[in-house]
Amino acid sequence: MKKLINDVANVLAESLDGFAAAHADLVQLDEERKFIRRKSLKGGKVALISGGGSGHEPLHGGFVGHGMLDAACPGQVFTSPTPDQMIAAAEAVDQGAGVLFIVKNYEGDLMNFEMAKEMAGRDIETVITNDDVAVEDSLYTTGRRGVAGTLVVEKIVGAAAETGQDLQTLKSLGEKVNKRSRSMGIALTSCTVPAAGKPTFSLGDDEMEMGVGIHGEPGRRRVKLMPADAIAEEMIVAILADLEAAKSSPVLLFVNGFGGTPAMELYLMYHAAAGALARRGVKIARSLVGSYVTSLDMAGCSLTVTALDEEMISFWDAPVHTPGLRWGM
Amino acid sequence: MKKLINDVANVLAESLDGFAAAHADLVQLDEERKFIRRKSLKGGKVALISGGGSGHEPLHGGFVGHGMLDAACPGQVFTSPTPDQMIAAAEAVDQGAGVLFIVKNYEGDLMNFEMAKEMAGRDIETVITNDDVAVEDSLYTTGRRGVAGTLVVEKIVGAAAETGQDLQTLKSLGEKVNKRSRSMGIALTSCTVPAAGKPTFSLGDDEMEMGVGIHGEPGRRRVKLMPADAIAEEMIVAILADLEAAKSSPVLLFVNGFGGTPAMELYLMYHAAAGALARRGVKIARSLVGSYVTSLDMAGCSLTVTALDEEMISFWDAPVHTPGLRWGM
Amino acid sequence: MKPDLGRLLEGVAARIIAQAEELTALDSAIGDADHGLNMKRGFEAVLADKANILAKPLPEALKAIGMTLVMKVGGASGPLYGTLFLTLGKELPEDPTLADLARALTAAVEAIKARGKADFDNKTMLDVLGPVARHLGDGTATFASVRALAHQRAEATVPMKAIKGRASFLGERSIGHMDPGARSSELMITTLCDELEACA
Amino acid sequence: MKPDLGRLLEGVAARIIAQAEELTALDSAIGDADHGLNMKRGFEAVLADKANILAKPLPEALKAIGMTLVMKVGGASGPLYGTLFLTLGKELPEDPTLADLARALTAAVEAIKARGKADFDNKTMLDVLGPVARHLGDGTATFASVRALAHQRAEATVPMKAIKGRASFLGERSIGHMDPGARSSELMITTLCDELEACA
Ligand SMILES: Nc1ncnc2c1ncn2[C@@H]1O[C@H](COP(=O)(O)OP(=O)(O)O)[C@@H](O)[C@H]1O
Ligand SMILES: Nc1ncnc2c1ncn2[C@@H]1O[C@H](COP(=O)(O)OP(=O)(O)O)[C@@H](O)[C@H]1O
Ligand SMILES: [Mg+2]
Ligand SMILES: [Mg+2]
Ligand SMILES: [Mg+2]
Ligand SMILES: [Mg+2]
Repeated sequence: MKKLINDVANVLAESLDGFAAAHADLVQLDEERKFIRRKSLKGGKVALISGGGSGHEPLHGGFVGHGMLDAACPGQVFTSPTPDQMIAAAEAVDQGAGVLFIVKNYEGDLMNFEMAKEMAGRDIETVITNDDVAVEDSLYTTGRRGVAGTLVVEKIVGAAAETGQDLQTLKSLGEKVNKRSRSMGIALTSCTVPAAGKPTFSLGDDEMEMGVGIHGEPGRRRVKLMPADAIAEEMIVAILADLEAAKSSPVLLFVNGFGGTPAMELYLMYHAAAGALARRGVKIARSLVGSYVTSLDMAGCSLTVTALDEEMISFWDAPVHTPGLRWGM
Repeated sequence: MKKLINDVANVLAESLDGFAAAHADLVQLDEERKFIRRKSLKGGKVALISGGGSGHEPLHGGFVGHGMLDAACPGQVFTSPTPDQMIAAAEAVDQGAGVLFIVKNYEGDLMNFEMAKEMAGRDIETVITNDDVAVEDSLYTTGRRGVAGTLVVEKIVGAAAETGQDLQTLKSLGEKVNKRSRSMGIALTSCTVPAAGKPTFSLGDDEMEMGVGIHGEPGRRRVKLMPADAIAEEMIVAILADLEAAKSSPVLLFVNGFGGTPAMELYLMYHAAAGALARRGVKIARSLVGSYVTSLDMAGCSLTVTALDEEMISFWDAPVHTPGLRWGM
Repeated sequence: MKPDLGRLLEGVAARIIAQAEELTALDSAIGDADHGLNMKRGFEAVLADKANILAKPLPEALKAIGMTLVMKVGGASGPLYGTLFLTLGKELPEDPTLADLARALTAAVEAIKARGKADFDNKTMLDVLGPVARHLGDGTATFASVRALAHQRAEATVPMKAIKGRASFLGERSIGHMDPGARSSELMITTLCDELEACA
Repeated sequence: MKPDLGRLLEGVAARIIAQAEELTALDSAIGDADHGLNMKRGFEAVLADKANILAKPLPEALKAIGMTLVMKVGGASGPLYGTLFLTLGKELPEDPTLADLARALTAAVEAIKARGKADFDNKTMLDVLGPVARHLGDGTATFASVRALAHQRAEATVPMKAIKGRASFLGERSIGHMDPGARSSELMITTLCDELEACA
C-alpha cells in the first residue's frame, strides 16, 4: 500500500484536521470530530445534514457551506457514521426549522441515521438517494446504491433551503431530484482501504469492473478493458433505460472521477458520454467534470445524468460556496 | 496501461474537445486545437498566454477565463507546444495592449515560446517560472523547473491584468511572484504517458521518489517510503531554505496532487505541512488544496509556499472564473 | 450457571479482535472490506469501558455494551449488534436461566429483523442468530450442539445469494462466499459456549 | 555526388520512425519519455509534405523541412532540429560540395548552440553534430569514418553528466545513460551516409 499517511489509525483524524484548517474560513470541525459544520449558520433555515463513510472526499464534508449542507458526519473509511455523530450535528446546526438528513442508500447509513432520528428528539426528515443503475432495484433487496447523484441532490436541495423552503417541501424536492438522477460507475483498479492495507479486489492488467460502487464493491460484471467510447456507450444506455424523464428534459451530465483518475481522462470520458447522449437526441444543459464523489485512490469514473426542469436548473445555478464546489460567490 | 481512452493517437484531441464542450460557457477551442481562449475578451487589457505539454490538467487550459489567462496552448503530452500555436493564440487574443507569455522553465518551452515571439511580430514579454527547489539553481545549467508555483503566478498576474496594469508592470509582478514561490514534489508511483504505454520509471513497492518533477522525471533521490509527516518536513525544510521572504511574510500554502492521489491524502499532507510551517513560526495566510498541476496519473504531491505581501494577497483574493479555479464570481 | 461476565466479555472481545483480519477478508470478497475493522473498533471500545460495564447488573451491563457498539462500530453491523445487546439487556433478568436466554435471543433476532428490514436466508448474521435462538429453546441444546449449529449455519451462508446487506449489490456473484456477519456471530456464540463450558 | 533528395528524406524518416521506441526508452531513463514520439510525429509530417518539399530547390526544401519540424515536433528537439535544417537551407547552395556541407553544418551547430544556450560536452545532440561537422571539414571524411564517429560520439554521451536539457535536472543520476538527442542525431547521420553511399 502506497499512501501519503502516517499511522493508519490516524488517517481520518489527520485528514479531517487538515481539511478544517485549510478551509477555516468556511467550516468548523467538531472537537470530537463528530461532524463538520458551517462556520456561520443562517437563522430560520432548515438544516441539511448528510454524512457517510469517509474516503469519498470531497463528499460530504467538502459540500458544507452556503448553498449546500449545514453539517456532514464523517464515518470511518467506508463505514457509515454512528448515531451520536448525527445527534451532535443536529444539535449544533438545527435552527428550529427542522433537519433534513440526506442519506445514501446503504443499510449501514440508513440504520445509523434512523437510530439518530429516533434518539435525537427533533423534527427530522430523511431523503434517501439511490441513483446507481448498476444494481437492480427491487422491493425485496437493499435496492440501488446512492452514489454520485447525491451531489446533485445536495446542491439543488441546498440552494432551495437557502431560499427558506420548509422541511416537507425540501424533502419532496430531494426525492424528485433523486428520482430524476441516474448513475453508473466503472473501475480500472481497486481502491485500498488504509486499515486493510491491500486492494479490496484484484483486477487483471486487461480487466475492468463494469458497474462498480463507490466502495470498491464488485460491479455488474468483470470485463476486458474497453475503449472509452464503448464504456460510455454502455453506461449511457443503462442510465437512459432507467430515466424516462431524459427523453423530454434537458440534462445535467456529471462525469465523476473516483480519486485515481486524472482530469485529462475525465474530459475524454465527457466527450465520449456527450456523444452517446447526442446520438440519442438528449440535450445537455449543464455539465460538471471532476473528482467529487471518490473511492479513495480507485481509478475509474462514474457518469450521472439528471433530467432537469426549470426549478432544478435555477437551483443548480444558484450561488454555492463550499470547499468542494463553488460558484456565483 | 489502464486508462480511460480510445486510440492513444486521439487522447489529446478527444480530451480537449470534451473540455471545451464541458466549459463552453467560458472557453473556446481553436478549430485546429492550437489554443484554448476565453469566450469573451476584455478590450484594452494585456493578453496573458501560457501553455506547455499536456498531461498537467487543469494547468493551463483550465485556467483560461476571467482573472487568469486569455489563452493557453496545449502541447502533446509532456511536450511543449509549437510556435505556430502561440502565434495563433496571440493573434486571437491580443487586444493591442501587448502579450505576456508565462512559461515554465524547460528548454523545450523556452525555445518554442521564444521562436513564437520572434515570428509573431507583436509586443510580447515573457515571465519564466522556476519554483522547483528539488533541482539546483545554476547559471551553467537549465536551472530549476517551473512547477505548481506557475498557478500562483497565473492567478496573481491574471488578477492584476484585469485591473488594467501594463505589460512591463505585469512582467515585473510575475517575476516577483515567481521569486517568492518555491515548490517541491514527491511521487509514490510513476505516471504513464499514453503513447509510451508503460510507466516512465519504476518504483519498488516500498520506494518513493523525493524531488520529482511534473513529467515523472526522476527527482533528487529514491528513498524508502516515508510517513507523511517526514515527507512534509523534508519538503518544507528544502523550500524554506530557499525562501528567505517566508521568514517575515505570511504565506500561501498550496498542496497539489499529481493526479492519482485522492483528496483525503492531500488534506492529510496539508495537515503535515502546516505543522512543519507552524513549528518554524511561518504564518499561513491563504491555502489551496487540490490536484491543479498534475502529471497524468502519477500518485504523489507537491508543496508550494509563496511569501505574500499585501498586493499579492489582494490579487490572490480577487475574483476568478475559470474551469479549474473559481471564486468571488 | 453463574459465569463471570468480565471473563465472557474479555473472551468474546479477544476472539473478535483476533479474527478481525479474517472478517475483513470475508467482507472484501462480497462487501467493502471493513467488517473486521468495525467489530474490532467496537469491542476495543467495550473493553475500554469494562470497569463501568461490570459495575452494573447484567441487564444494564448488556445495554451499555449495546450502546457502545451502536456508537462505535458504525456500518450495518453497529446498529444490528447494538440492537442485539440492547434487546438482550431489555429482556433478560439479572440472573437468567437457559429459557430466559432463549426467549431474549429470540426477541433480539426479531429486533434485528425489524431494524435491518431483513429476513432469514438473506445471507446475513440472522442466519446464525435465528437458528441458534430456536435451538436454545428446543430443550436439546448442549455447548457442543450450539457450537456445531453456529458453525454449520455460518457455512450454510456460502451458497446463499445475498438479498440484504452490501453483498446484495453483487446479485449472483455473492454466491460462494461466507457472509462476514454470519461468521462474526458464529465467533461470538462459539466463544461464549467455550467460556461458559469452562466455568461449568 | 547527385543523390536523390526524396530517397534521402524517406530513408532518414523511416529510420527515425523505426527507432522511435528506442529513442523514447532512452528519454524515459533521463528525460520524459517522449523523444521518439516527438521525432516520429515530426518526420511523419515531413513525409506527408514530401511532394511539396521535393518540388523546391535544395535550400528551400531544407527550409521547408526545418519549418515542418519546428511546427510539429515541439519539446526541445523541435526548435533545435528545426534550426538545424533551417540553417542548412540558408547556408547551402543548390548543388553543394562536401566543403559546402561542412561549412553549413558548422553554421547549423552554432545556430543550435545559440538557440539552446548550450555548449559541447553538455550531453546533448551537439556532442554528435559538432564533431561530425568538424570531421566533414578536415579532409579525411569517408562514409565509414563519419558513421563511426557519429556512433562513437553518441556512445561518448553515456558517461557525461548532463548540463543542459531535461536530463540536467538529474544531476549525477544522468551519468550512465546515452542522451536521446545524441542518438537521434547519430541515426540521421548514419542513415544519410548509408543512402549516399548506396547512390555513390
Ligand atoms: N439488513 C441486514 N440485516 C441483517 N444483517 C445485515 C443487514 N445488512 C448487513 N448485515 C450484516 O452486516 C454484515 C456487514 O457488516 P459491516 O461490514 O460491518 O457493515 P457494512 O456492510 O456497512 O460495511 C453483513 O455481513 C451482514 O451479516
Ligand atoms: N539546450 C539544448 N541544446 C541542445 N540540445 C538539447 C538542449 N536541450 C535538449 N536538447 C536535446 O534534446 C533532446 C530531448 O528532446 P525531446 O525529448 O524531444 O524534448 P524534451 O526534452 O523537451 O522532452 C535531448 O536528448 C538533447 O539531445
Ligand atoms: Mg462499511
Ligand atoms: Mg518532452
Ligand atoms: Mg462492510
Ligand atoms: Mg523528452
